[in-house]
Amino acid sequence: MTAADSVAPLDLLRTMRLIREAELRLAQLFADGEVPGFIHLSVGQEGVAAGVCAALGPADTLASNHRGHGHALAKGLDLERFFLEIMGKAEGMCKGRGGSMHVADAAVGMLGANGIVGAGLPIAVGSALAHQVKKSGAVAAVFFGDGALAEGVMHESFNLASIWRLPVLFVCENNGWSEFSPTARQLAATPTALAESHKIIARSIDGNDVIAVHDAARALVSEIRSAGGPRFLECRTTRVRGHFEGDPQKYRDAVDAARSEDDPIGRLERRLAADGVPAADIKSAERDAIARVDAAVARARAGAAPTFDAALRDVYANTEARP
Amino acid sequence: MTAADSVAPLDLLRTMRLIREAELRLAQLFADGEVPGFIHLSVGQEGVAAGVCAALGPADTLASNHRGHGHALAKGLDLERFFLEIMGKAEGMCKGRGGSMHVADAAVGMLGANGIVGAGLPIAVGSALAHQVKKSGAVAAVFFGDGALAEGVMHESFNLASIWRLPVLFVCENNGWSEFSPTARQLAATPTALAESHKIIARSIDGNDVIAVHDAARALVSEIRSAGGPRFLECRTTRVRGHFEGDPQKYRDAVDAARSEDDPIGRLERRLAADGVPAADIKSAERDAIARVDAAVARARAGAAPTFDAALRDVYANTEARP
Amino acid sequence: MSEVRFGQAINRALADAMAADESVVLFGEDVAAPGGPFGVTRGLLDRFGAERVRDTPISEAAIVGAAVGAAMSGLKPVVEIMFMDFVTLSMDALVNQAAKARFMFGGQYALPMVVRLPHGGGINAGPQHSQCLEAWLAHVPGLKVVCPATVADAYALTRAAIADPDPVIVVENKSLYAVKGELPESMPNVTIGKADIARPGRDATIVTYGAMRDVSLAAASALAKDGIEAEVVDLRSLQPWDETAVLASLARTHRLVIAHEAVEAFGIGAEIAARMADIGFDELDGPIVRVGAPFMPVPFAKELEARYRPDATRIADAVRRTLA
Amino acid sequence: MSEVRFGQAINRALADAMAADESVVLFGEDVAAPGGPFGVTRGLLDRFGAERVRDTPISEAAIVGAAVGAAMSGLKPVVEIMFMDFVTLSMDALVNQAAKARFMFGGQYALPMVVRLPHGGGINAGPQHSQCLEAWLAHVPGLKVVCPATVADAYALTRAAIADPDPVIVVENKSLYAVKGELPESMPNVTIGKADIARPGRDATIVTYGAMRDVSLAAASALAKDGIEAEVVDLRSLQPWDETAVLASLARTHRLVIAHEAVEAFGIGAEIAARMADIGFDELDGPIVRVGAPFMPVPFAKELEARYRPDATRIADAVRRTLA
Ligand SMILES: Cc1ncc(C[n+]2csc(CCOP(=O)(O)OP(=O)(O)O)c2C)c(N)n1
Ligand SMILES: Cc1ncc(C[n+]2csc(CCOP(=O)(O)OP(=O)(O)O)c2C)c(N)n1
Ligand SMILES: [Mg+2]
Ligand SMILES: [Mg+2]
Repeated sequence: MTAADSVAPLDLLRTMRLIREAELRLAQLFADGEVPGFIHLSVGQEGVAAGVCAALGPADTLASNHRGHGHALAKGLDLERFFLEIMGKAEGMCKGRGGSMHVADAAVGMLGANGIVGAGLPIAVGSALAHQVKKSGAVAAVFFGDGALAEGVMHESFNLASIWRLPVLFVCENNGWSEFSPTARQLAATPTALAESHKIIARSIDGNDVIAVHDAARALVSEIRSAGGPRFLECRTTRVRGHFEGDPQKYRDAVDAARSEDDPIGRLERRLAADGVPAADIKSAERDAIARVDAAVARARAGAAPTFDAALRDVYANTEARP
Repeated sequence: MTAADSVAPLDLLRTMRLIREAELRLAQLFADGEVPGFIHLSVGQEGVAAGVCAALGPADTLASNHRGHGHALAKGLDLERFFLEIMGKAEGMCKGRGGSMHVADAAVGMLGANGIVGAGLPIAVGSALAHQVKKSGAVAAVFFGDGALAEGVMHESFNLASIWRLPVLFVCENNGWSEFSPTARQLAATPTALAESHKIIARSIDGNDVIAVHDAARALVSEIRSAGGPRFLECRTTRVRGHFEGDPQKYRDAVDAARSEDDPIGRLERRLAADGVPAADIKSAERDAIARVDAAVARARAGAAPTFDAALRDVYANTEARP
Repeated sequence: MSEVRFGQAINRALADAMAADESVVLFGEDVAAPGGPFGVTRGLLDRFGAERVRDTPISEAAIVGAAVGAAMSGLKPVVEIMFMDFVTLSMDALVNQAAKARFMFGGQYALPMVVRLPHGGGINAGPQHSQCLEAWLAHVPGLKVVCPATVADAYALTRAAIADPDPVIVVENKSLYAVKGELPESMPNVTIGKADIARPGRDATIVTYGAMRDVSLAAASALAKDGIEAEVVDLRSLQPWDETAVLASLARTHRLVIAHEAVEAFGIGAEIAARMADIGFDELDGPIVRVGAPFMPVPFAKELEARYRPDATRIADAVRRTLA
Repeated sequence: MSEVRFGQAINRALADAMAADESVVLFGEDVAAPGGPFGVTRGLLDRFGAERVRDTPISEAAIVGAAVGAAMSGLKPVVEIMFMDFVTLSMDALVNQAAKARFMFGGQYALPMVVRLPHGGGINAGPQHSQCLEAWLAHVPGLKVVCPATVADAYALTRAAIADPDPVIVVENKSLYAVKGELPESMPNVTIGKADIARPGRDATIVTYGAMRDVSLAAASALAKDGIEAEVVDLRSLQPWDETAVLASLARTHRLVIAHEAVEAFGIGAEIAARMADIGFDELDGPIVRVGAPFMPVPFAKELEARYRPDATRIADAVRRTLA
């Protein structure tokens, strides 16, 4: 796949469904005490992950944030090792040391989810620097939320990417919330105004329209590859669930979260149906996703706990474990 | 003095002359080994300090940066204690513990020069928060360079000031240089675009025209007091000397630094002469400044060295000195 | 006397300080309308209003930087950094500004500000949400660092921190927030820098703080069954720390163990040990043994984190080792 | 063998590493066209070109953050933070990202990156341009920290740091840049983590590093006049540090002094002392004495700074005290 090719809408649906089913299962596993720590779900935001990642090639790199399940799966992270990781097992992508907030996969250029708001931005900038220096033609992308725009390192990263004309795609998932506070009360600027102040070409789109996301991302990635320099894409989207699982969302109007007409999956399904795609094909995306998730969860449940000594040995590359 | 009153041009000249003579003397003292450490002079930039500080009242606070001599003197810092400090004496403003980069005077609301690029911005924001909470009607101002615009904390400070509508005047002294590198190669944005992206009303003016600076600062300060919220003022100016004293400036075109028609002092003097101000009055500003500097330096030279035990006692307010 | 949770005790201390002094203001991420990520600031916005209790953007550098400016201009700001791991983003304001302003400006400015830093593991929050970095802050002249371990101290040390004219870091162990304990109706004033003998004993001294106080007490109970009477000294304040109390205890027991949740290497325990190996050398009848986290990031998986955090067995074993 | 300055030795190490490996790139404030604030990177832009040697904006967080991303994507970045005091602005990238990436991602990623941090006083640069904060970094699992004291080590440790697959901090004492010394034509490979016996002796061990190596040697010379033979151990690497070498020296001398320029309390010396008070307890015949800066910010005035920095007299007195 080269990034310029458009991915078929049915494939985008399959990706979104996989993310959705994986996360809904995680919600259940979390409620049942099978997932330690805390998890942030991207239910309602799958269109962004699916649309953007389908515009990236295997050599392109991706940095993510705390709400990174969808980004990771869309970039191609193995589903079984995804569940193994989040359930804290030895065969997890990160050997059970990171969990939900740190899923990563070097094999598919996934540089990691990240527990520090904003931290993915300079990492993507550095990755883009590597692509530029090595003249690999690859692009680095980074997902971050609207809340992350308040962090100073966002500014430094935009500036550095702009002056060095680095091949980086900044993707802001604007869901209107920073944890329990509406971002409107936290940010004076609009996302695109910030990017544009740094002379970064910026677009803002409906992030719940996966086709629109995909088209915009493809166009921007191809501009980055041909013309050079960073691009910025704001995807307006909806955080359907709480900030993390277990968040009672008392601060939030029930209506806001539940506008089902915004659901990127439902929207694409309706569109496919209207375009004459057979109902069975549409339905199979869901069925297949559930089957894959079932299998992955079964495998993950059977996974062994990590061992402490193995963990100690991975603090450094080549030194002995220390007591 | 209320900030709304305009300060007489001759007084602006006197302030600029005082800064100029004080700094030229510091250059000499530094070359002679009488000033320890390193010093950053604002020769050529005096119009900014004089024009802005004349628009502030005694209750207004001011945060500054590494190139802060002019800001401090314009805000009213005692000249003798200024020299005592920079020469490292016990009776210095800061008892010889800070030196050139840390001149401060609580009595005149001068919150300190600062050795950390960008650090003055959130300090001014916090000071403005205090003014707002205490409904004192005071304004906090902060001087910083064009290079400081690259720091993340600038962004965070602009945003916080904007959403909380804090009474703060951001003054960017744009001299085109960050140490030994032209800022044009370091910053994608223009200063005003950055401020405006945060919905901060911004102006850019000729910083070497002290009357223009003063008028703009007065207008902005009065807007802050009446309408609330931050304002941003870019003053385009000229760093005549090296980044610090002793900098051979090999990186820099000799012509660039020496355009004497830019000199804010010369410009004001010519204007005053054209306006019919007697030559003797104009000349007296220089003469008086030199006399004051002579006296201050003599006093500072005679100052005693600080004692170590006194320093140890000031690490905390109320604890015993520790060994 | 009432039974409250550790987090509620901090809440009460904040409320009482704000009621007593108008210049106390509160800001941080989600501390106002949402009542704080751990509920510690619940109700304060309603009670004290939007001028004094504010939600901030996700801007850790500006939060602490603004606290510095506010403290220099007449307020007593109490700010929260949601997890101590994120103080990595505030270090300039804390270390180069807050810590140095009094000294560097010749004593002209007081910096009465408080930074609350929830630290520690135990909730499988992983490598970037569990760290104990207090040793960094204790190394910085100009900062004070306290770490309450009991409900009463949570109240008292928070009040003391706010009343203090210098910048004080209040380190709060997240795993303690829900712990219940007695809060006396009227609290004695606590002086920052005084340790508490949590349990007297004659055979060995365990110096500890924060969440490891209870774990050390459990270790002491276990040791008592074998006839070993360990004295548990809860430091309460890490900078300054109560050298006199530790030395006095050592002079009674002649054996020293230091336990904390932070990484052992270059942690708080290193300083205690080093100081006692100097001024307390003649009192020592056995090696100084430290118990802390191993030299690795805090791991996520339940089994890993459980093994990572010091427990009563490891502390008891350490006591046995120094007695051997 | 040639005589070069300490700063030039680092320059040569950078140049040799860049010539040997195309993936080594350099960036930082004023490191390219201006050749570095202390001239350490002079000539490298001309030799290796603008792709690999870059001036950055004043953005310490992004500099180290970008180094992390670059290291994860196939480069070996060497970045400079102009004064160690400014690393306060880079701590998230260093501590939460660089240090943890290998571990936290299950060993999938290597982080071959180097951060150069000039530290220390002696030039009256004042409280915000003189700090020695290496103890913070040594406390962070996943980081390595080296600190050369000689011209040869400046070269060798810089090369070793660049060759290392993990993030390495190179701490460079500013007051050493101009010091001259011998640089062997071909340098032996230096392993990070090995100390150097700078002077053998049988009566007491002085453990030190960086600029205090020469000061400790001066103290040893002074002591020798009184018949006291002090062994000077230059750690060279602070994380990991050479416990074996220090313990072996202690086993020969039975007296231990630790000297560094950083603030004594919670400094590097605390860990050395603590560890020796445990595993070396039976070897100790006297108190462990530390010599470091007092608990105050680095003061500006000449007289204050001179008194602030440890000198040979204080180190010699410490040796006498532990022998008393
Ligand atoms: C540096 C830092 N500060 C604060 C937090 C706590 N936190 C986690 S997510 C979050 C809100 C992020 O909002 P946004 O970037 O919009 O992402 P969203 O959760 O909406 O997807 C906050 C404040 C953090 N993880 N890191
Ligand atoms: C955080 C930080 N980074 C780097 C430096 C070193 N430094 C001192 S001044 C300066 C350039 C500042 O440029 P600008 O803000 O434009 O001010 P100017 O010197 O031009 O007045 C730099 C990089 C510093 N003091 N603090
Ligand atoms: Mg959001
Ligand atoms: Mg400038």
